[in-house]
Formats: sequence, structure tokens, C-alpha cells
Amino acid sequence: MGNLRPMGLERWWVLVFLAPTLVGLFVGAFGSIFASVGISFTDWDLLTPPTPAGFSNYAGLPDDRLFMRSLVNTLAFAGLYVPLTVAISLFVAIGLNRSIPGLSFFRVAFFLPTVSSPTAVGLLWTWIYAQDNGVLNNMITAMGGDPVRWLSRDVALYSVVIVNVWGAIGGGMIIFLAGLQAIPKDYYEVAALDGATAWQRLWFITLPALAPSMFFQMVLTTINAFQAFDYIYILTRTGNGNSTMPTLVFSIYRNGFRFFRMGDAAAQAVVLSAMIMVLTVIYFRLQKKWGGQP
Amino acid sequence: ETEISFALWGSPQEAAVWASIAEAFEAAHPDITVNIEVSDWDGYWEKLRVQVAGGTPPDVFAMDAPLYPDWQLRNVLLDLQPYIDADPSVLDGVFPVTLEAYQTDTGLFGVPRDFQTIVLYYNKDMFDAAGVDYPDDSWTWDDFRTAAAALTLDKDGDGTTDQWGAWAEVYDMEPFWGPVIWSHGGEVVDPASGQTLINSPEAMAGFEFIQQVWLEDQSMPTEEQLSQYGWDGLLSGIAAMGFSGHWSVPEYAEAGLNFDVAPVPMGPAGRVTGVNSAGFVISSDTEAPDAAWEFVKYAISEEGQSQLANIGLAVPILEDVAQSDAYLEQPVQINHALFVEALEYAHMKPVFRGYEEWSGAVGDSLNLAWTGEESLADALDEAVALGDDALARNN
Amino acid sequence: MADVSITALDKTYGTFDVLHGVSFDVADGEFIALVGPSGCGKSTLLRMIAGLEDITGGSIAIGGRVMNDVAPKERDIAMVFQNYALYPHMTVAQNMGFSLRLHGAPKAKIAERVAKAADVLGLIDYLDRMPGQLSGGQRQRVAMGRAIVRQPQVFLFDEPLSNLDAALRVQMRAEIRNLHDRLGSTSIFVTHDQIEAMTMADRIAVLRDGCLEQVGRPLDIYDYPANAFVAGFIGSPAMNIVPAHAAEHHVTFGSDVRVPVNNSYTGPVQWGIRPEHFELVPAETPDAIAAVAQRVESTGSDEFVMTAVGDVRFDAQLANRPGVKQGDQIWLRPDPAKSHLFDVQSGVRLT
Amino acid sequence: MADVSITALDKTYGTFDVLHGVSFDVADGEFIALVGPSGCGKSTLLRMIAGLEDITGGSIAIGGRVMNDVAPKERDIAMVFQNYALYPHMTVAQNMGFSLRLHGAPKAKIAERVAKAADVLGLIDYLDRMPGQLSGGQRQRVAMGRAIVRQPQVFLFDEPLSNLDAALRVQMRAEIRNLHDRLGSTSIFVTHDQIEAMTMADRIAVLRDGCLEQVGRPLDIYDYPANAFVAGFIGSPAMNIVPAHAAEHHVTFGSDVRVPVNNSYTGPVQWGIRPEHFELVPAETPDAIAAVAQRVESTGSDEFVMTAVGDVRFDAQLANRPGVKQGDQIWLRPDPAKSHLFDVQSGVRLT
Amino acid sequence: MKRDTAADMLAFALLLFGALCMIGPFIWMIATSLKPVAEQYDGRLIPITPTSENYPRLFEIIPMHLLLWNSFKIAAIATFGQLLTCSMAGFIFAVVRFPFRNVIFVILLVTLMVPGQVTAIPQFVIFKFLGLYGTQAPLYLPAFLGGAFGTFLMRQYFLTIPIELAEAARIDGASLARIFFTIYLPLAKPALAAFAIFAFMFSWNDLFNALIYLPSNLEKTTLTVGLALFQTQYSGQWPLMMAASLISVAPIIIVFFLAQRHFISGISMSGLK
Ligand SMILES: Nc1ncnc2c1ncn2[C@@H]1O[C@H](COP(=O)(O)OP(=O)(O)OP(=O)(O)O)[C@@H](O)[C@H]1O
Ligand SMILES: Nc1ncnc2c1ncn2[C@@H]1O[C@H](COP(=O)(O)OP(=O)(O)OP(=O)(O)O)[C@@H](O)[C@H]1O
Ligand SMILES: O=P(O)(O)OC[C@H](O)CO
Ligand SMILES: [Mg+2]
Ligand SMILES: [Mg+2]
Repeated sequence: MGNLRPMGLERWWVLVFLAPTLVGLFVGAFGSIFASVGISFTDWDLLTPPTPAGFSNYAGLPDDRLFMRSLVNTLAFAGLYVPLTVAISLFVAIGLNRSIPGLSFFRVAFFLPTVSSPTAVGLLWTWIYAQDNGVLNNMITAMGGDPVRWLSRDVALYSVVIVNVWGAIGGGMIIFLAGLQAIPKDYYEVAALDGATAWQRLWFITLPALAPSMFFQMVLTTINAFQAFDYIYILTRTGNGNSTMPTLVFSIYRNGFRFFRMGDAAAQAVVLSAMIMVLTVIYFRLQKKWGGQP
Repeated sequence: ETEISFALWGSPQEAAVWASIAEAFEAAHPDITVNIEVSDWDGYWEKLRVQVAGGTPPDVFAMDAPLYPDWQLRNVLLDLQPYIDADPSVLDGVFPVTLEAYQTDTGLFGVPRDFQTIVLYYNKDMFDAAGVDYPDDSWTWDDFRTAAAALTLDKDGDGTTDQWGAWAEVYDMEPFWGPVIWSHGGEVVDPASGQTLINSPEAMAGFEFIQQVWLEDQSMPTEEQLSQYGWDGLLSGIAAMGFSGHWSVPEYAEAGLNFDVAPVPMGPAGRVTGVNSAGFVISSDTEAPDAAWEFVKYAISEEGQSQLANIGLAVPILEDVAQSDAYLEQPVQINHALFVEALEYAHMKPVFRGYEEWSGAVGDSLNLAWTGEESLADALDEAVALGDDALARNN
Repeated sequence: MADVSITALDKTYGTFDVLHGVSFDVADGEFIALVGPSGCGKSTLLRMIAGLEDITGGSIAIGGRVMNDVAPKERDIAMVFQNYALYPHMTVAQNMGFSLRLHGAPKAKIAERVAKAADVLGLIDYLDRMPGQLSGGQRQRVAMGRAIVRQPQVFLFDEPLSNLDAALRVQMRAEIRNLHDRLGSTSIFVTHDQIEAMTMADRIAVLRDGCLEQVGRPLDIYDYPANAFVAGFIGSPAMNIVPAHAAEHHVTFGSDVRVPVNNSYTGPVQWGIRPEHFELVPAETPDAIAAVAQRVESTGSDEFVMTAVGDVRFDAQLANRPGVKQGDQIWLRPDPAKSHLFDVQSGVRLT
Repeated sequence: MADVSITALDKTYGTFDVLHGVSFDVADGEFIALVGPSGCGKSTLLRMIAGLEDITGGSIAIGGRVMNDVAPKERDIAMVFQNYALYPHMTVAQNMGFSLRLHGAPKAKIAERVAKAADVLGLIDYLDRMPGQLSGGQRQRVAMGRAIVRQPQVFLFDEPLSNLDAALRVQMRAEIRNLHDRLGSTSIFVTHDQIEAMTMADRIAVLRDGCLEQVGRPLDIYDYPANAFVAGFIGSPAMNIVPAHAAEHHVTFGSDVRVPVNNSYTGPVQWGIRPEHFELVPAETPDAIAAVAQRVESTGSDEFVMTAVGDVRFDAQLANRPGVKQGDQIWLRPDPAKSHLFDVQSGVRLT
Repeated sequence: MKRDTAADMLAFALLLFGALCMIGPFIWMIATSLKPVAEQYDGRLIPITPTSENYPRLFEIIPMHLLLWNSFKIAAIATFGQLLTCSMAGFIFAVVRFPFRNVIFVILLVTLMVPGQVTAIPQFVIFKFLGLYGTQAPLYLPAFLGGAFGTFLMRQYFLTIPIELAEAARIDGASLARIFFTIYLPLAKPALAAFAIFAFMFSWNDLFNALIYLPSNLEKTTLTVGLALFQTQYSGQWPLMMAASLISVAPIIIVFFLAQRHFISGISMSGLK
């Protein structure tokens, strides 16, 4: 990490440069973090003044069947989504960092799903997964198989992961592409002389040098996994805004903004944030071990 | 010069009608301006919640009766009783059942704007093609089942159904399973005692009937199948019958369907349908309560209701208007009177605190039965358990 | 067998010609020093031998096999990069052991070889550091270490000692040469240090502007430079080269300075004499040139005197610090046996 | 006024002490060379003077003003980085002109100064190149150019000539010294090149392991090194330092070798003699040491002979290439006036 | 260095397969948007009677051009704000040491973890208080207050730029601002291009805030809100919906296309020895 120590006038520049962020932090985000923690110790319906609730909102969580279900769903989802997204987008980026014909086409192709708003493409996926005349089932029945109920309780997890990964590869790809650009060619030259195979170059040079991007991408993907909403909602929603595969944000959203139980919602949000933070710390460690810059 | 804001859910077309109502209102009240805000259903509530929590709700906004208690109990609605006490004639001629939902121990915090009774819609062309007689007021649920089976077709013979006898929304009780349970003598919920009642033997009988049509006969598309076709099976031309309120009329007409309506079939306990109403509420934070009330008053007046009747989305709450040409002689020619007549055997859609959460819990659980993932009994047990949880949480 | 054979090698970057038809052979086990002015193409040539740079024309063979299209990793070459190119995310030990690890060497063996190299290079205390925490000279030594643990067929060194202090350089010089002899590998060593080139190499190749000027044994090049460029380039301080007229075993230049030379060529020439081949003599000694000391630098052991005879500038290096002062009038006698004559036009040596 | 005054300077990286209480003053307009073994803290010291590195303890003053907390850009300093640190996205000309541009100099003036520097540095043809398209030496010259166009109060050079060939170095040496004299600026120049230090600097500061060992004029340091370390470090090839016993104007060592010295100290000592202070003499000359040539290297002008007397190794540098061969038995006479004696324990010079 | 052609070909084949998976749904989307409503459920990829009528119809039903323009304007301003403020903060976090740096950075990261709805209400109150409710300002002003995602992204990239460049510039007399604008920003072009796309996309696809802050009349609101209204209304009409979706995606694709060539920096980081 850079350790340039500002002196004299430079100190003012540090302030100027950070000012927007600090204002944003204090005015918006920062307040709401503390607010969330605070609210989690109260009962509050948003409209009438909150009443203190101690730890009861947290204590109630294990008994909340819907919460526990969404917790399990979320963990299962994240466990599949994070590694798949990071790995695939990394490989795509490495592939697209070469000089191959049709590069622009490929970049656009892989990025398309990312730019498209879930509301626009999510519907398309309901069609792909549809039970009758769905694209997938049509293919399966054409080959003589039995149609699969892609969005039923048991299969929905995988179907939803696929769509989310599909939608996230492009984003990861451009982060990695940018990161790949910053790796000096020298390292590859030395490695080539040292006798490294392409895989070894990838493993020993590219990945470690990509550590900052990787760290970023891991943290971000994890956060996204724990907050995934749009596609899941569109694909698995049930009549009243619920889902056959509710996740944690679902639960938070419904408790807080549908049912005005801000205390419960905040407690769940705190639990969610804590889980993400634990994972972030683990990534930090892993990365340090790998020798990169956090 | 006072400005009031009025928010509602609906389509841009609906907003246009409201704009013309507002215009007429403004003509009569030159010192008041009405700003109309329309959003789609989800967006409407989302926006409203932020506005209300942020302390700046619209002055007047639309309300769905079942959700009304939740909002009312949060002290964000203005008590209209004093205005009504000042001018009791305002509510003259309003169908009493529609008012019921808004009446509370502490006052009247909303007034109905229109109401919706559920009737049976059917596609005449499909009936004609299949040679099945149109439904009439003699129909029992068994007749319905037979007809539905006859109307379920695999037209191109590829082994998959491409026309179903009927479709219904499975999730919310309003259009289908509520009337079925009631007409089998069951009850749905008792908010006062915090009990969900759908696992009584009577209610079970109703659900079993649904399961027969749905899963055994496969005369109705699953939810997944519906989602693929844009939910409304009648509209998309894949189902011959459907249960809905008046709100479907303009859509079906625009889609060029050749359709009409019939009463919901009779069950062992007679004919029961559901009725629900949308209403107006005024924010307790409004700076212009009088102007807001003036507008509401105008909207439920004969003038306002007549204009509203004309869009054909709902049934007016004033008996006079409901009997008038404004309602009965709409451009789309079907049996409009049926919607009013249905009031006689209509059961009010339950209105209680926590309705939204309860209905979600129950709907999700029941859905497992309709997809075949769980047995009906198990699904009902889960529905009752989760439903009671939700009721408990809200009381 | 790892002789390196370079034939008519051309290299172009865009429109810029870097190498023009360079040809020379390096015998198996030979140690060649590659010297030449900055930017003449030395690094480029090394990189081409390593396979890191495309070959515009000509060919490179190692051990008799043409390598133009062979991947670097197939060439069994180790290279020390001029800019070190250490892996920033690996410790010193990992940097040095990396290639052995790639080749699947057992851990113990890697550790042993790394330790040995680190010992030679004075890096024992730094094995767990990251490159970012090293001084310039330490980094250069790591780069060196990375090459020597490999024990490849061919070593390529690109100014590997330029950031080291004198004592360390002397020591490293001996170590590298020992290593080379022990492994019997072939080495090509780019340096700008005369002493390095002269003392370490079996042969020196002098490059100028992408052309090979001379290849030969160090003393041959020093004593018989093929042309004025090589004469001027090899030896430090550089040879004095003066336009003159040769006739009958002497040359004349300036207004009428006349010095004896061991060469009977007649005609206009460039006369060359190295600074160390002047002797400081008493006034009026026969064949001595009278000059004025314009600037005197002392290197400790020697005195380096910049003088002028009329318009002509001479440098002289005088052993034992005789104590010349700026402005002194001195007499310098060039050694006739050490004079060189070069063609005026082509610069080619005249014998 | 830009005298630099360094007082009790300490520097620690984590737990690693790099500098320990370094103090010295550089007078306004003075040219100081900073030398020392690789990793001794030279670059660190320069970076601290420039304001790039925190000061752990002590202070740095420039022109009488304590600079510990003054931003680099307020210090009016130019620095050549050991690793160049060229801006990769700017051409050579832009790199060189950058600081003038920052100071709002008019375009014409920038162009003129850049052109002039480029001329001196032989970079005229490369002004539009990107750093990535340059050779190592060219990059180093650009780094140099970036500093000299500035004409600041204080120059800091970190081994600025290490990648240049001999001819260019000699030329650059003179140019830098000229520039320094012309601008009257103060210069601190890190180098590992003895000749550079000796010939360019007004004074030399010798650093070892973060401690200042000696500061003094070049010849003083060469002739009177304060201790055995400085003696061994300054001068190339390095001084021979031999454990011996001194008594009555001579020292004895080995089995019973005895040589005269101009020093009357008595007791165990380290005897030092520079390789160039041996004379090759005929057999049996009085006071000569009989030795066997174990390895002979020729640097062109001189011959460098590594010899051994019993267990004791000596290096001798003999002018005019007398033609010693490996294995020859030779007689070397040390110059008694050039002998040095150092304390056995502390290494301090004994007079 | 020599290219490894076999590896290139393998990469090409894999990428081609991947790319087809990625764009498959879009091909379906385009095909559907070219079908007449009558064919929407026929399960064919190629329309029997292709028609482009859905597009003009879309523009008749909703004022697409206004919605597009509103969305574009907001997204462009927001993107600029994000690029500026996030890269400034990222630069400071990556390069400068100052008290509480890590603490502040971690807090910033934590804000990423807070679900967006949590901040919505305080934010609403502030904008209401500022009298900006009902204007487009709440949709782009926050972009000028940095953001965890962009700051984090830019910081990670700036970390890969050798610190010596900043040091050299400092000695050359550059202020931190100059170092940022003349050294770091130009070198971070690939990351900036990537971030620009993200920022544009976030703004472009933002439904929640547009819904809350903008009046719902179709002249003033954004494309997302317009499409949401439209979707509930025309839910059974796939060709029309697909046409609408395509139009909503097109501008970002164009932005991406323009930005993607900047992914390649063209400068090798070889200023260092
Ligand atoms: N960031 C760092 N962390 C820890 N140790 C460091 C760091 N930077 C430098 N050092 C150590 O400090 C010592 C002094 O380094 P410095 O770069 O000043 O040496 P130097 O005298 O310039 O050497 P050279 O001649 O090899 O360039 C070295 O031993 C080096 O390993
Ligand atoms: N990528 C490139 N594009 C254009 N010209 C280049 C490129 N790389 C090097 N050159 C030029 O090619 C010439 C030879 O470069 P090379 O690095 O081989 O020189 P060198 O002999 O190693 O010099 P030095 O001793 O200074 O390192 C130089 O003039 C350099 O400017
Ligand atoms: O040098 P390349 O282009 O083969 O890329 C190196 C990759 O990291 C190996 O897959
Ligand atoms: Mg080079
Ligand atoms: Mg250094």
C-alpha cells in the first residue's frame, strides 16, 4: 500500500479529495449503518417512535422459520454463486486478454447479460425455464427426456444460480480485464525463461499479480451473493411478493418495508453484514498469505 | 390557492381518467389544484412507504381494503368521521358492505372508491368450439369441473395441453379459493382470535375440489405455466374460463376476446363470492385536509362515480350510479349488472391487521399443494402454522 | 552441446532498425562479453537469443538447432534482466527458487541451491524479504541469484553488476566466472564495464548501432582494435585519437608536433594513443610532446591529466600520482610501440 | 543558500534499523559523493533528504530550514531515482519537461531546456519515444535529464550512471560536474563507482550499515582512510589487509615475511597495502616479498595479479602489463610510505 | 514473445462456446421482438412472418424518446460524478498514508454491505428537506459523494501503479492533485473505462430511486419506471415487451462498446527499471 506521507499543503489536498466521500459517508451511509445497529435493538414501525427491545430481535431469529429458511437459501446460493462467478469471469478475462479474432464481439457478448437490467431479461429466463414450451424443456423433450420443473423448490436454487452467474460474468470480466492490463510483461518473460507452462504462468504470475482485482471481486461477489434479489425475485416470486426461494435480503426487505418491522429487519441486516464481514476478513487473510496487496 | 397530491396505482390510461375527474373538480373548485401520481402496483406501495416514512405522504392516496388496517394503525391516516358528521349525506346511497372495511372503533379513516365482486368469465368462442353450454346461474362447482375438463384440449396433439378449461390465480384467496371455501361452508380466518381456519373439514372439502380440478383433471394451468403466458389465462387465450373482478373487462375487450360473465358456481353451502373494495384515504400529515376532503367527496359523488364507471375498471359504490346507464351501458357490452347483483351473496374479503403477511404465508404454503410438492394436508398444516405465526406477530 | 550461433540477425521495431546482420558464434562453454554504447542493441540481442523478441531476419541456433520458432522455455536458458524483473509477490527465496519449483525439483534441493546462491550473493539475511523491501543492489543480486540457481545450458547476463559496489563486483566477477567454468555452460554477458569485459570474458564482441564491429580475445581487441570506434570504446579512459599525417615512422599533427610511431604508412591518418601510454618526462626529452595540463583528476592510484597541444586535446593517465597541477607545462612522451593508426575515412586499422 | 545539514538521523523500517545517527553537513555549492556497500542505506538517506521517507529520528535542514515536515515540492530538489521512475505514459520530452510545466514555465522555455539537456545526454533522437521503447541506458539518461532541466537548489543523484558505457560515463561525469558548478547548486551523489566518487566529488561520505564511517576529501580518504573498512572499500581493486605484527618500522606476518613500513607502532596490527603499491622487482631484491602468481587478469593497461605468500593472499596491480603468467614465482616490493596500519580490534587507523 | 497458437485456438473455441451461451437469451429476445403477437407462443426461434411493427408501436404507447433522454441525462451526470469522486478517494486510499485510513476504508466497505433500502429513508428526508424532491437531482447528486464500490475498485487499481511514479512527481513539484490528474488517471484508463460502464449501468438500471423521487408522469421519469408501468400493463405481449427490453439495453451496449477499447491501456508500465 502506498505510504506517501502528506506534508504541508498536501494535507489539504487529501482533505479535498476525500471530502465528497466523507460527506457521503457521514450524511448517508455512515448514519444508516449506525442507525441499523441501533434500530436492531428497538421495535419500530417506521412511523411511530421506536421502543427499546434489547436483544429480543436477535433472540427471535432462530425461531423465525422464514428467516432460517432464507438463511439456508442464502448460504447455499452464495456457496455456489461466488466461486462460479469469480472463476468463470476470471477465465473469460484471461481468454479475452489475448489477441484473438473478434475480440470486441466477445467482450460485448460476455458483457451483455451484465448490462441488461434483470427486469428486462429476467422475464426471458422465466421463459427459458418454463415448464411447457420452455426453451430448455423443449430441448429436453426433443431428446426424449422428461421435462424438468426448473423453478420448483428443489431445483430453483441451481436454476437461479445459473441466471445470476450468467448475469455477473460480464462484470467480473471487465474488472479482471482492467487488472490484467496492469501486469508488466516482464514477469511473463522471466517466467517463460524459467520454463513455466501456461498453467504455471497463470497460477504463479497472473493470479498473484491480479490479487488486488481478485480481492475486490471476491468481496464484491460475496456481497452481491448475500444481497442477490432481482433475478431471484423475478424467477421465483409468488403472488404476494414472496418467493419460493427466499433469501436474506428478501426477508429483510419484507420485514422492514412490507411489514414495517424495522427492528427485525435491522437485526437481520446486521447478521447479514456480519457474515459478509467475516468472509471479507477471511479473504484479506488469504490474500495476505498469497503475498498480494489488500 | 391550494395544491393537493393524489397518488394511486394503475395504468397510464387510468391516470388519464383521473386527470379528467380532477379537471372537472378543479373547474368546480378554482382554488384547488390536484396533482396526480400514478405507479404500477408494486411501485405504488414502494413509493408510498418511503413517502410516508419520510413524513411527506401524498395528501390523498388510494388504499386497498385488506391493507387498510395496517396503515390505519400506524396513525398516518386522517380520521374522516368529523367531516362525515358535518355532512352525513355524503355517504348516502353507498353500498354498506363497501363501507364496512373502513369502519374502526376509533373512527372512519377511509372511504371506498369502488368495489369488485368476483364473477366467472368465460370465452364464448372456446365454448362454442367445444360445444359446451355457456355457464349460467344454475352451475354448481361440479358443473364447472365437467365443463372445464371438456374444454381442456391438446389441439395439435403433441401431448401437451394448449387450452385449459379454466385458469385461476392460486395465490390470493380473492378470486378463487376464497369463494370455493366459503361456498363449501368453510371459513378462512378469524383475525380476532388469531386463527387461520382453512383446515376445517368444510374448508378441506373446498380445497379437495380445487385439487381435483387442478391436479387430477389438470383442467387448470399451473402457476408456472401461467407465468409463461403472462399470468392471465383468459387474456392470453389459453383458458376458457377464469375468475376475476370487473377490472379485467377493459383488458379482455381490448384483446378482442369474445367473452361474457356468469355468477360463480354454487357449492354445498350455496353460492358465495368475494367482494373487495379500493378506497381513498387522506394523510394525517396533510396541510390541506379540507381541500383533500373536498376532492375525495367529489370523487365519491355521483358526478365523480359516473365518470369512473365509464372506464369500466370497477363498480361504482353508489347504488344510483351502479343502476345508471353510466355503468350499465358501457362501451363493452357484457352483463355488468351481474357484478352488482353479486353483492347479495358476497362475502367480504377479510380485512385485518397483518393481512399482507398472513396472506403471503398462507399463499406460499398452499402453493406447495398446487405444485404437487406436498400433500394437501401437509400444505394446509403449514399454511395454518405460518399463518397463525403471522397473525401472532401482528397483534 | 550449447554453442550459440547467430547468423545475419536483423531486428526492427516498427521503422526503427536495431540490429543489422549481426553474425557470430559462441563456442560451447565459452564466455563472451557483449559491449557497446548505450542503445546499440545489446539487450535486444540477448532478448532475441532468449526468445523474448521476434526475429526480423536471420537465425539463431543453440546447440546446432535453429531456435527462431522455439518457445523460450524450451531453450534451457537463464537470463538476468537489466531491469531485474523480480516477481513482486514472492520473497527473495521464492524468486530464486521459482524455476526449480517449476521443474518439480524437491523442496530440499531447492532450499539447498537457493541457500548456496544466497550465500555467494550476500543475501542470506534477506531471503524472506519482498523485493520491494530491498535496495537496488540487493535486487540486482536477487536477479542474479535467480539465474544461477538454474544451472542452465546458456547464461545471458544483462549488466548484472551495474548496481554493485567495487568490492562486491570484484567478488561477483570471480564467482560468475567460477560458476561458468564449473557448469561448463555458455555465457553471454552484457556489460558497460571495461574491466568486467576484459577480465571475465574469453572473447569480447563490440556492437555499435546494431552492427558488430569486432569480436576477439580481450587483449587482442585492446591491443589491436579493428577500427577507431573499437579503439575509442575499449579502454578507459578512452584512447586519444588525433587527425594527423603519417610518414616514415612518425606522425605530425597540430602546428608541427612530431612523434615517432612503429608504422611505415604514409598519408593522412587518425593517430591513436591510449592515455596510459604517455610517460611524464623532464622538459625537452626527445620525442616528448609539450602540453599544458588543463584539468587534473586523481583516481587515488593514478592521475588523470587533461591536456591540450594547441587545438588538440589529449588525456594522459599517469601512474603513482606525480602531482601535476592545473596549468602546469608538462612533457609527455608517447610510447611509439603503442601507437595506432587508423584510416581517415573508414576508421579501419592501418598496419 | 542551500546547504544541507543532517543531524543525528535515524531510520527504521519496522524493526529493521537502516540508519543510525547519521550526521554531516553539505556546504552550499558543495558536491558530495555518498558511497558504501550495497544495502548500507544510501538510497534511504537520499529519499529522506528529498522528503519521500519519514524521518524516524533526527533532522534534516536545507538552507538552514528544518525540512522534516516540508513537502518534497517545497524543497526545490531534483532527484534521479535509482530505478528511474519514468512516467510510462509520457514521451521522453514530456518526462523531461514535466517539472518545468508544473512550475508554469512557458512552452518555448521548456522546449529549449529539454532540447539542451537532450543534447548533452545524447537523447535528441529519442524525444518522442515512450520510456518503454528505450534501452536501459537511455532510460537512465532520461531520468538524469529530468533532474537537470530543473536547475534546482539541491541535486540528489542515486547511481545515475550505472547503466552507461565507459565513454558516456566519462563524458557525463564532466557534464554533471560542470552543471553543478555553473548552477552553484548543492549535489549529493550516490555511486558505487570509485572513479566517479574520486574525480567528481568535493568530499566523499562513506556509509556502512547505516553508520557514517568517514567524510573527507577524496584523496584524504584514499590516502588516510580512517579505518580498515574505509581502506578496504575505497580504491579498486581493494587494499590488501593482512593480520601482522608491527615493530620498529616493519611488520612481520605469515611464517616470517618481513616488510618495512613508515610507522613505529609496536604490537599486533592489520597491515594494509594497496595492490598498486607493489613494484615487480627482480628476484631477491631487498624488502621484496616472494609470491606465486595464482591468477592473472589483464585489464588492458594493467595486469592484476592474485598471489599468495603461504596462506596469505595478496593482490597486486602492475602497470604496463609486465607479462606475469599463472604459476610464476615473482618478487613484489611494497612501498613502505604507502603502508597503512590499523588496530586489530577496532580497525581504527594507527599513526 | 512468441504467441502460442494452439493455446490461442483453444481459447478461441472455448470463448466462442461461452459467448453463445451468453447471448443465447438475447437472440431469443430479438427474435421474439420481431414476431407478431399471434406467433409469440409458437416456440420457434425464427419468426414465420417477421415484423418490426413492435418498435414503432412501443414509441406510440409510451414516450420512449423522452424516457431515454431522461435516463441518459441522469446516467451521464451520475457517471461523471462517480468517476471523479470515487477515483479521487481511491487515489488517496491507495497512495497516501493518513490517520484512520484503514478505519475509514473499512467503514466505507461496510456501507457496501448495507442493503440499499436501509439508506433510502434518511436520504429521502434529506432531499425532501433540500427541496429537491420531484426533481432529477436526487438521482445524480449522490453520485458526487463518492461510493464504496467505485472507491474500492479504483483503489485496487491504483495499488498496482508503482508508488515511485508519485514520488518522482512529488519531487518534480507536483501537488497531489497534479499527481492524480496527470499521472494516476491517465494510467488508470482501463479501470476508469470499466468503472464508467458500471456507474452508467447502475444509474441507468436504477428503478427504486427513480420511482421514489421522480413524478410518475412519463415526460419526467426514467426508462425503468416507464418500463415497469408498461410491463404490468402489457404482460402477456411478449414481442412488445422484448422490443422494450431491447431498447432499454441498447444504450448501455453502446456505451460499453465505446468504452471497451480503453480496456487496453496501450502503455506498458515500464517507466521503472
Ligand atoms: N521498505 C523496506 N522495508 C524494509 N527494509 C528496507 C526497505 N527498503 C529498504 N530496506 C532495507 O534498508 C537497507 C538500506 O536500503 P537502501 O536502499 O538505502 O540501500 P542502498 O545503500 O541504496 O543500497 P544499494 O547500493 O544496493 O542501492 C537495505 O538493507 C534494504 O534491504
Ligand atoms: N519497444 C521498442 N520500440 C522501439 N525502439 C526500441 C524498443 N526497445 C528498444 N528500442 C530501441 O532499440 C535500441 C536498442 O535497445 P537495447 O535495449 O537493445 O539497447 P542496449 O544496447 O541494451 O542499451 P543499454 O546499454 O542502454 O541498455 C535503442 O535505441 C532503443 O531505443
Ligand atoms: O502469456 P499468455 O498470453 O499465454 O497468458 C498467460 C496466461 O496467464 C496463461 O494462461
Ligand atoms: Mg540494455
Ligand atoms: Mg540504493
